[in-house]
Amino acid sequence: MQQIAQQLIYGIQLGSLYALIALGYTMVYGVLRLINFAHGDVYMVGAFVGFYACTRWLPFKDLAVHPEAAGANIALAVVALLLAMAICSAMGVLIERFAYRPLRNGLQKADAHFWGLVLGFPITGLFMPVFNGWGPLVAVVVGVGVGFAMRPLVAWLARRVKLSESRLNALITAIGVSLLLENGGLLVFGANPNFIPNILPERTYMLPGGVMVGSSQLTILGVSLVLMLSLRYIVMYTRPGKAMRAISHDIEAAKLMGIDTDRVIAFTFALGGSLAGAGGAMVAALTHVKITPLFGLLPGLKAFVAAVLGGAGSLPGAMVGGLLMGSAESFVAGSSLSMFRDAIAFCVLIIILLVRPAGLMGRHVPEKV
Amino acid sequence: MLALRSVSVRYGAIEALSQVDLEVNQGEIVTLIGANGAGKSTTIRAICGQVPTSSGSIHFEGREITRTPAHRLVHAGIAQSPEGRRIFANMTVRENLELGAFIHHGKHEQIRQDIDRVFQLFPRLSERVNQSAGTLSGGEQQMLAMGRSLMARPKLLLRDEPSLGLAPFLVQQIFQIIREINKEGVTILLVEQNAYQALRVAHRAYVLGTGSIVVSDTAERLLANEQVQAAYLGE
Amino acid sequence: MAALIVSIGLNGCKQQGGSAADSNEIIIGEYASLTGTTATFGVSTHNGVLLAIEEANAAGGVNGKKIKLITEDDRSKADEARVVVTKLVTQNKAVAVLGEVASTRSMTAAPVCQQYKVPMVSPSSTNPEVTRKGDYIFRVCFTDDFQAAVVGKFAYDKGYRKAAIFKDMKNDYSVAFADNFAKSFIKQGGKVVGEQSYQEGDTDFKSQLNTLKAAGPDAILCPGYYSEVGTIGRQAREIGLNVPILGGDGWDSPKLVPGAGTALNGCYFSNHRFSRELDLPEVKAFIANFKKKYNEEPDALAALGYDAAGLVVDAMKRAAKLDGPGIRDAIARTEGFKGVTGVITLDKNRNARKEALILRIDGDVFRVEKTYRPEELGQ
Amino acid sequence: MRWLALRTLTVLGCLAALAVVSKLLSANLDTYVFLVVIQCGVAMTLAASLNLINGITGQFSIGHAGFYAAGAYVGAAWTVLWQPIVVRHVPLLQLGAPVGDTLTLLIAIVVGAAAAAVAGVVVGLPSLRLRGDYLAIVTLGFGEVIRVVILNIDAVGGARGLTGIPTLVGSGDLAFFWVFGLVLAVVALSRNLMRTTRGLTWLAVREDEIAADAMGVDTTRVKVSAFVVGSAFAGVAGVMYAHYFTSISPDVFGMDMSIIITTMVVLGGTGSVSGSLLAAIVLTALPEFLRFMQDYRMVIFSTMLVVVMLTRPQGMFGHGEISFAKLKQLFGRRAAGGAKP
Amino acid sequence: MSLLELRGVTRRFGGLAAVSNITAHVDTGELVGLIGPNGAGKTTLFNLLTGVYAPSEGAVVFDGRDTRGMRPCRIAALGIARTFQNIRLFRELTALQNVKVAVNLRARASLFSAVIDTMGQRADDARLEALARECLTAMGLEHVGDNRSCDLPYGLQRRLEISRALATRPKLLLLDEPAAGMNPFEKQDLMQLIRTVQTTFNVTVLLIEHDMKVVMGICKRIYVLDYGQLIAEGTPAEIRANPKVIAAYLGEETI
Repeated sequence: MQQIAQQLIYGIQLGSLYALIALGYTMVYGVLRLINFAHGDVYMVGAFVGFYACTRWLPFKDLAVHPEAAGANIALAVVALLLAMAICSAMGVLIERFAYRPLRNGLQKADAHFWGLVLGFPITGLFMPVFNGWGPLVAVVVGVGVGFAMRPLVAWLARRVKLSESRLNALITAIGVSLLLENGGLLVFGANPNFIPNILPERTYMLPGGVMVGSSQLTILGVSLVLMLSLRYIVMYTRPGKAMRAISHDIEAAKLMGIDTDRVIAFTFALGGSLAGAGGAMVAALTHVKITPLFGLLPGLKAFVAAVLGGAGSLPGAMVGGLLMGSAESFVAGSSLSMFRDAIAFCVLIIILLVRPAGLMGRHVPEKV
Repeated sequence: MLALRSVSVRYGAIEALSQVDLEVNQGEIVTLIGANGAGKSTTIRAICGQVPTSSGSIHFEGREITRTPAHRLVHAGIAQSPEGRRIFANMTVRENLELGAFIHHGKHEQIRQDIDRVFQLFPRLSERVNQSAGTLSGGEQQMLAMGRSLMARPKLLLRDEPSLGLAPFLVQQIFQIIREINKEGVTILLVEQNAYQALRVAHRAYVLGTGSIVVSDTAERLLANEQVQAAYLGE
Repeated sequence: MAALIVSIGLNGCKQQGGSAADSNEIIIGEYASLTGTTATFGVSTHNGVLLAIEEANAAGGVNGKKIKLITEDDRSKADEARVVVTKLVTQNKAVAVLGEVASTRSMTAAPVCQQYKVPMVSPSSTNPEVTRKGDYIFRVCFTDDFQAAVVGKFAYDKGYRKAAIFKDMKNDYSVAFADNFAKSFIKQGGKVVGEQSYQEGDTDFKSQLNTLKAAGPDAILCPGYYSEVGTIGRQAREIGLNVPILGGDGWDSPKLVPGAGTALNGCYFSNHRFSRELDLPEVKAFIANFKKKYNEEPDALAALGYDAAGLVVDAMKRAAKLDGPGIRDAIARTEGFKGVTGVITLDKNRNARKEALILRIDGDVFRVEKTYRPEELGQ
Repeated sequence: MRWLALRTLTVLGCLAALAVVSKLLSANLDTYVFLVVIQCGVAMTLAASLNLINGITGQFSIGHAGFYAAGAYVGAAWTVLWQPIVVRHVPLLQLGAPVGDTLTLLIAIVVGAAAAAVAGVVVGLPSLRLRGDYLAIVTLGFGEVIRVVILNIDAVGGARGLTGIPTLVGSGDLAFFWVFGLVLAVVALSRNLMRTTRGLTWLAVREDEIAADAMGVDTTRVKVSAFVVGSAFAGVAGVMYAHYFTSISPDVFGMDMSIIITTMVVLGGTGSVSGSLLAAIVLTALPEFLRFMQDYRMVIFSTMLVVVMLTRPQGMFGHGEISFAKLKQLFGRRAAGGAKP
Repeated sequence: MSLLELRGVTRRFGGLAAVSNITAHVDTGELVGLIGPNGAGKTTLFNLLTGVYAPSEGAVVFDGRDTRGMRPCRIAALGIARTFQNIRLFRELTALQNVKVAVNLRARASLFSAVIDTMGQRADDARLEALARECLTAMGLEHVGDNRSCDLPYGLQRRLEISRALATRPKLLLLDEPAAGMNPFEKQDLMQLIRTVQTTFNVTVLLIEHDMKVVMGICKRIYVLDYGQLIAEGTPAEIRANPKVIAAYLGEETI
């Protein structure tokens, strides 16, 4: 009994995290019907922001040396969390603007510039040995130059873009962005794992019945809960939130209400990004797991499964799906079948989808004949 | 007020609209009639920038709006109530109406007044103000769609097929309300398949036939025009 | 048609590669996981290899010829490992190949080296199968069965009787280590009371640890990589599982302590004879040079990479002829090569016979607790 | 009868030509290039077989690596584990190397294809209830389930992988023959399917399932058949891979492989056989071409993927195919254009 | 015996009865009209007949067989073919290919023989192609056979749908507003064509149409649906005089 209760607590903590990431998937799916594969990588960026904030940018003090700094550190941690959320929402907006918007509206001149630059930098990097000794400024200037030189190439490729309705196409674009973030992350951050040192006081509480809860678990749970409730408030009661819901029901009709759908979609990515960023930074700082450019791969996938499980496009679905995934995983992991954990997670998903083809809380829209 | 100058629209190889000239003056009800597939909805969608025009220009109150996206037109004073109602089914009636006033954010007093006004026009809606719009009947949804488009306080209202899928007595009711709205100073461009009904409320009408305007005249004269009757009204 | 296009294109590359090689250079190929899931190990090894080659060139190369190292990334994928080794051997005409960290990839690539009679030296593939792939395949590290037996013996000697195992099921090193440990531990009279698994990339281990805790072990064997072990240690302590945790050479990294905090204090792991605490001049020199070049502490993988490259260079100097078979024979004759990870003598199975250390984690120092020689375990 | 003779002759002729090309290539090509060519061949089979499911029948399947794995592992298990037992008990089967090896390979192909086909049925059944993204997730998940199960079977090596598989397709001279024979087979099948009246039903399911059903097309059967045939070919590709590369491990068949195969189909233009083949070549060979870019290789690769998707959303060929007629038309037009003063 | 019989057919969506308790019949060789205002449940009825939906209550009997629980393709094989209100062609396929999909019901060669391209299959293919061309010709589409169906003008797309339905060689043809979006002249042409096809292909037709005038021109018998219920049945003259029908169409003055 105590074991079951204990596993359930782990499951809920893990699940709340999945739910946090799943919300980003599900919101984007709701407004765009797009599986934003890069979302897990935004979570990774969140972890890196957390890492840099905790080790470089902010004046955290080592608790082992200065135990009295706990209060100051907690205040700084809140700043770090907000920072991660801000940077990750910006990432989300950037991804939407340059990778997904061209899929909807066609490739604009700015997009061609952007992708030209993205192509240009690694090409410049390749010739870095030649510029060695000239300093980074020269490299940046050359990079921008090469990037602009690449622009006509992209523009030339784009000269006859036909917008495609294909969902597969959007999926592959999303996968491409995800690969880009992972491999780009590898270039920028390196392959070595990073760890965030102890910056927050950690305690374990014993609940009646012998069940233990750590302060880090409580923090993750609490922060996730607060974020999810604020998200709910934003979506249900604020103007952009209502616009989001309108778009997810009917994007064309939403435009006719005077809603600038591009802006609201960007807002959606910003919201999703901030949740993922918060999750990433929080996990990295509280559980001290390794932070690598592939940090988001597995949690991203699991959260995505959770989103589908709950019903893609449904916010409560994402939360329920996340909690379900977390507890299922926790119970399987604690059992003698721990090596089949991922397989069992997917089996649960497959069975649920067969019974409810649109997920637990998804709207099943039958095709009109 | 609204003017289309030789507007053409192509879908791939098919020319859905060719060289359409159309004008709507302040205070009028103008109707656009024609058979299914003649290009009526395409005209509306072209005005609202929902489909790109291949040639020609569209002007509203003297300004060119040819490439303006739909959501900006709402700010300029053009509201469209699209075909098939397109209400937000999972949101309540009130939320739907509030979304209709999306561009008037912050003007709480005005929005409250407008909602009251809509409820005056459609008393049925006031009974269901907190009900999810998807549970309304077809006629109520049509009313909601219309009420929602009024919430933006448009100068020009584009109505696409208000009678679609409604029982005949409801159709009459809807047309009655269109006339009322017009009396309050809203200019209306009405697209209808049900030509008789449309001509009875309209001042002027354009008859579309496979992508181009065949006849245009006052509604009265068109009602009497035998050729039009034969070709487009049936009977 | 398509094949033709590809062949023309790739032949272009081939010429490029070929033109770069002139008679004054000896080409050594290296394949490593520079990207992908195990990039951190590949990069670390690569840094060690690079340092060794640079030092060798600075010292005059081999018989007046400079050594050219060509490194290819295999993206941590077994199939790609085979492709790049084929490239290194057939296009770049490498006379010796270094790699890989992971045994799976070494085993996939080994037949290529065997077929083209190019010696391959793996720095750290510990699976016994690797060198059985042919007489051109060598390694400079000990094997899993030896290392696991060492840990098994150490655990029993320490007085632990009930051990629990927590392994990375996706990692064949970890799985084999766990199996061999269990064999050795049970043979001596110990008991394995629980076994759970995780996967590289997991962030939460508490469920499994909680189950292990319920089994009441005296110690837990966690033969994974340092990147996960720190977190596992922390989470074990968090749920009140305070028994010692044991591990293998996968633990060794300057990043272990940042990852674990104080959670692994008093825990033990086996390692190659490589430790900052060892007062040996070659080790000190290596650490100093490595820090100078890369501005970071080397780990065991870097040291093994350094030794593998050093051993190949050493063999080249001794080789009768600078071609595959010649270098192979020279490598096979290696005896008493003074590497930073121990004195390396290759046995007839082309495995290095080296002692293993048991290190005790104490703050951010790894203290040498015990040394085991292969003979002590009857191997 | 005359037709049969002609057909047999054509097939034999093709095989002979393939064998000759195979010998020539293995003799003249650099081993590394040859290896990449063989990899391309396997990728082409995978792409064309997924195209049957994804492109032609329009079922959103993105877990193809699962079938590939099933074929590879069961085929290899036959050769490594079961075949020796069978041979030990049935002395009659102790044949000489060329005949015995070919027989072993053929049986491996059959069992590999069968295993993958069974997996195909299991995945195909959800396609009757699920659509679009949801089906995609289920196929992806199923691929992962297969991988995890393999990871836990010690007899085939678990995480370590299965090594020491004999090179039955011939590491040199015959590999090209077998692998590209398979490519030809899947291409011929796709082509026949798209040309004949019977095969049009598959396209009809892609275009409009409800209308197809109303026209008497048994959509259930079509969808399940597509999954079965597509996955069987992926299974055979797996057998070829296992018996050429001589070692397989679960990490080869992960989700990233599934995603790459899907990318090939989309990049080539969904439904276009020639498009998927070409995309398979590009996506397999491009990372090799980009090797000189070192660390930047994968960054450039992924950027190019995004840029291509944004600039040619319909894929390289859309639904179209490369055909000689079209090439002629293209060049004819060019020539005509050039002739004008 | 009637070719098609509906016995108390009801279909509910949620609580709403889209079609309730309909009893009707169509005899062999008839051309029956089904009219009613928008949203009356005509298309739902078609969906019930073709197996897209299963009836909540009641039974559909076609050619002596109860079709309950049959999948649409089985029902199509039994001999019911249909067109769709919102055109559902196989857009990327050519007109001829569209029709060829439907002639598959009459194919003899197996899929396997098609895939390995046997001689028998080639002969069968030739035969099927001839059948398909015949159906195209019947609707006057022989010259657009190689055009992609989505590139065809609207009117021809409607005809192609009928042609495709005919290709299954049905006993009963269900036409869902085949003349929607056409002007009265085009409508007349189409109706004429339908009548010709009916005799040459010897097929029974059930026709949904909005336009009373068109229906009355060619149908001998008409059913009228309103709010999911059958409110009238009879000859055109009877229907025209029926007060319930007039009320349904013109509405009562209830403002």
